[in-house]
Amino acid sequence: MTDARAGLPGLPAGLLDTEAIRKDFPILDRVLHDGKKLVYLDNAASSQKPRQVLDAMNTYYERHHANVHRGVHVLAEEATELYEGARDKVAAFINAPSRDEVIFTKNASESLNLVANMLGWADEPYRVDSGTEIVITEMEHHSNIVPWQLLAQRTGARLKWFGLTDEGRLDLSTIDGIITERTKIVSFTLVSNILGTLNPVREIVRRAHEVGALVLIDASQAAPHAVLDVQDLGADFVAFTGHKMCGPTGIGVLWGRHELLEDLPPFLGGGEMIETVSMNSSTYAPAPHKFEAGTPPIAQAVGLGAAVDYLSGIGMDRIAAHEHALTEYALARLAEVPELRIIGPATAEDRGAAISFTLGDIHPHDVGQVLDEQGIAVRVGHHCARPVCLRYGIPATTRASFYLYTSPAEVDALVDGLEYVRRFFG
Amino acid sequence: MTDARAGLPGLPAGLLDTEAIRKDFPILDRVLHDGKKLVYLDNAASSQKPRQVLDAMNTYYERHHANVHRGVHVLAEEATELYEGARDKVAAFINAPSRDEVIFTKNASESLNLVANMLGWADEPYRVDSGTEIVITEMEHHSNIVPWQLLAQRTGARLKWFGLTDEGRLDLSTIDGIITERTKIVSFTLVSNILGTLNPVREIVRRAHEVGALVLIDASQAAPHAVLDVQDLGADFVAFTGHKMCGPTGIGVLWGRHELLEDLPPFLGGGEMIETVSMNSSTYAPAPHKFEAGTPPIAQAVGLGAAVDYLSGIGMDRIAAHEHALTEYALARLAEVPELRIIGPATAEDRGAAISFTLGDIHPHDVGQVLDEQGIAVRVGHHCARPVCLRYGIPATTRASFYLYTSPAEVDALVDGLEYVRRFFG
Amino acid sequence: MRLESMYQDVILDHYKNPHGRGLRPGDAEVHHVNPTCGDEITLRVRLDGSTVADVSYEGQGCSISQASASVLNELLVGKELAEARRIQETFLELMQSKGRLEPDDAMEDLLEDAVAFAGVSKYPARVKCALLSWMAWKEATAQAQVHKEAA
Amino acid sequence: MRLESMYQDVILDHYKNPHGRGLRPGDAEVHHVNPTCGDEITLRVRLDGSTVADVSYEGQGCSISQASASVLNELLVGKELAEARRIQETFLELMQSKGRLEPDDAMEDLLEDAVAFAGVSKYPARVKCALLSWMAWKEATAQAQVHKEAA
Ligand SMILES: Cc1ncc(COP(=O)(O)O)c(C=O)c1O
Ligand SMILES: Cc1ncc(COP(=O)(O)O)c(C=O)c1O
Repeated sequence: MTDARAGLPGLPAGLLDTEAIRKDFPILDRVLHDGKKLVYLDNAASSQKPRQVLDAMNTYYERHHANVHRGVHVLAEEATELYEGARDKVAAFINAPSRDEVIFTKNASESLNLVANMLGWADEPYRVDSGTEIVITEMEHHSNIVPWQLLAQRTGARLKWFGLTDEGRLDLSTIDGIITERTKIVSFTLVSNILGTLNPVREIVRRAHEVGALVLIDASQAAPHAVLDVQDLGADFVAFTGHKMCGPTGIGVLWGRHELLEDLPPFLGGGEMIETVSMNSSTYAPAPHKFEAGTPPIAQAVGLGAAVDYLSGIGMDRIAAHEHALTEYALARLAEVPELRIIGPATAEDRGAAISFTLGDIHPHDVGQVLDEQGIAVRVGHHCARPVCLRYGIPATTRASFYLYTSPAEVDALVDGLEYVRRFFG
Repeated sequence: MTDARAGLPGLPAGLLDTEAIRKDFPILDRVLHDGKKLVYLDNAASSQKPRQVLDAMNTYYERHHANVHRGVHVLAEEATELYEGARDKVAAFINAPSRDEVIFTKNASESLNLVANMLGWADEPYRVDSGTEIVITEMEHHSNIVPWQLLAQRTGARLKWFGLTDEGRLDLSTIDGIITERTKIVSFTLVSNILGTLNPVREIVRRAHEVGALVLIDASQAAPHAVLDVQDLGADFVAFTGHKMCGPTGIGVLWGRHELLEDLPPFLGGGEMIETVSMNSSTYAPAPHKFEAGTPPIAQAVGLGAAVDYLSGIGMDRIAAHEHALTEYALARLAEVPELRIIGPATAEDRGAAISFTLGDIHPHDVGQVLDEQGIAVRVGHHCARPVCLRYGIPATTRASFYLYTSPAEVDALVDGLEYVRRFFG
Repeated sequence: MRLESMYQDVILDHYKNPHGRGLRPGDAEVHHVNPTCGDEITLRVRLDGSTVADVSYEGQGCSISQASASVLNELLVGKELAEARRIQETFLELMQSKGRLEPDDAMEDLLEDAVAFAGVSKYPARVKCALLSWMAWKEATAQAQVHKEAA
Repeated sequence: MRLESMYQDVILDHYKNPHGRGLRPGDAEVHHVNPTCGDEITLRVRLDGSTVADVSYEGQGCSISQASASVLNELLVGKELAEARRIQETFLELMQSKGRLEPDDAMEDLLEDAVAFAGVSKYPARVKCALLSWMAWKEATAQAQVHKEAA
């Protein structure tokens, strides 16, 4: 399964057979604007879905749907087995020590808010309140900023963050001053959705655990692209989202260490998360159910299970190698475009497959619009990471982001497209 | 589209042509346990999905998927239009004065928790804190009990509730003592998922508004079955869930009055719900986006939109008439079964199409198991409404619940099945 | 037929005529619930040295959970603790087998009437019913031992 | 081709050579942002009786939002308020038409260069860009009138 073109001069080794892979993704056949082939380079916003994932959800609805957990009838048993089977698959995919550490949420944002709320209502030693500190970074997605701002406002805790170097990396030079004995939680992204930066986990986790702080890793841009081993990361919580990793919309994951999930209070209350309810008081089910109030995203879990099967079938290490090769190729080719400035690491080392850039003083909105006219889908704006734009003094960026089905030819199309943009606004 | 059998003696008028309708639902063809036709009477737990809904979601994923709201490329525009178009459909379905009053959540439970959390963090005059009171009822689903218990615990507010009469109705005799000047919120179910009771909205809303309290109506068991007009209800918030009304799992709705959504604080923080973010502070987007953090359930909204189209195409008034006729028929037939005791209203007046009962001292688990063996799917247990079981001194009930595709023949199958249960444990 | 594999006559007999039902004095008491269906049991264990002197219980639940408690009483009362534990563990293994474990003679000798529950293991929703009293017994016994040691 | 329907020469001209850009004294100032893309504008309105004496602005954004502010300046400065409002409302109507409104002669006379934005109305993501300065102008004008009346 290596690309037929991989042997050609100038093309990087390690590529997947994207032609074969693309056959699994119906949408990639789409033709836009009278004959332009879709070149989908907006994968950091959301990935496309293979037929295998859609089939799994259809089969679920057409053969097995019922509400889960409480039924003695066949459909309820089958639905429960499929839903809980998806939990097993996800647990294996991230090498979780226990399946009960995998909580299904609606998206990564809920996963992140869930941790923030748990800690706000927790007892000691986890409780975030005035006198304690929360640490994030300047390159977080808004979904890993706003929950902490809300928590800080509502509890009186202080919100601190790591700044960025000019190269688009975390400035950890004052790590001991930022993560202190008052720090209760350090939450940071494994891979930045705007800069592409892969962050140094070990150094941050070591310091956080040294002072007794918990660590939450936002793996939304990592889980889809490389092997994710929660035990290896050494964090206390890991969050990610289904729709960026070939799964459906409407499902996210929070992994958390078992002892913590036992000790921490619930967030949403309702059906499924209880042990016994009376009007005066209730007790809660053990994790993960304690954190899954109401009818869960059953079909979406089934879809996510099929997605991790699909990704594992190809191999996460091979996907990572493909994207690394492609990113290297793209960075080299983009360097040929005059006035193009990469925002974020300029080499393929320690970075993911999302590349942000500015193009002279042509506004990203205009870049994106003219690329779209050629069938090339990129994202423009602040990518839910406005502090990064403020940091680098730019209003917005254009971002191209790749996935397992992205081919070098699509990178070429992007570069050609950018030349056209320059001529158009020249 | 009236049932061919409708004219036969003993069968009620007003029935839909279920034979035609059932063709839309692939799962209803399923055959269980070596040749038993599926008789699906667990609709109060979750409904089945018509092909039209599955097709809409497949088309979405195969042709139009991208993340919404931020893109200038074609797919992002199409996805946004489909997602926001679903909001228009839902708004029309519930006669909302404005589409911006429709918030998409992950399920009804999240919708209910959202209101509880808004009020906990709100400023005056909405703020729930110590010295204020919350009013619910003894027939609520756990999802409309536990969020208020958590809010009461966390704020010091007092939780009060309406009790039940022996007939399975709300005891409103002391309404003025229960809803008082200290009451901030009254939250109750429109139709009980365990008793089937349809509650008197006007009387409760009048008293609540008289004392300046807000009203939240849990319409999870109402929206699927009859015309739901939020303006006519006169409440401040209405919650319901997609999977019980022919829609997919993973989506719920909260409708709220516009002024309230403007005034009340956000709940989950993250992408999509912001106006502008800096590390030090953020401002929020107007409703509904303020309450939709992160990538929304895009495909699920599209599916729910198709579901309300499907239901409206048949006609909610006709669906209500069908279920009313069927419930009347079922209550009469169940009365023939010795030792069967209806838990809830014993006539079809002011009630929905969920019927709970006990059968002598045969435990509901055993009833459900033996019915399942005959292909009949009912739910057994406390139906996430344990206080109701406590109130009536029973461990659990067996519940049969109907929908637009349920036929009188399926009611007959249930009655025959119950006879078999009695013989089995006789 | 599937149904008879679950509702063996032995099970229905125990359901209709439960052994040792009712609460009697004990060294420890626990209350367990099955959150998926609301089945509840209160169970007491009395130890006499290393012998299970009595297991008394009260609760509500389906035929499976009631019969299982009755079988437990019949099987464990009078046994040495080590032997009782071995029975409990074997029963647990059988119930978690998803119908894939065919009890052999040794298992039948050990579990006696409890082998009748083999068919229940195919029904995930009912396995917890069958295990309710056994998990309660395990916890109550652990507590009783701690109490004894502390005394 | 679609692209030319959006990026009319008139629009590109205004983008490259904006009219009246920069902040000058005014009776009211507002700051508007487009949350979907981060475009921002600060805009001031100065009234002279019932005449729009000046509209000055500063901001960052795409060609559409920048050109739109420039056209607004050219079109509204010097107009009577009633007339300016009529222009603003007509422009709003055009932009919300989703490309379904074909400007007639009367509209062309009223909107002048602003009719060039008709093509933008087909692009939902860009309509807000085109409207950013116009919504800001509307609010600033309302504030300026209140200030005048209060004075
Ligand atoms: C009356 C009522 N309220 C709330 C819910 C919760 O809905 P969901 O599980 O979809 O959150 C249900 C259904 O389970 C219900 O019947
Ligand atoms: C780094 C990062 N964190 C969090 C999120 C939020 O994910 P979701 O929108 O699925 O909640 C995203 C994606 O938008 C992301 O890129």
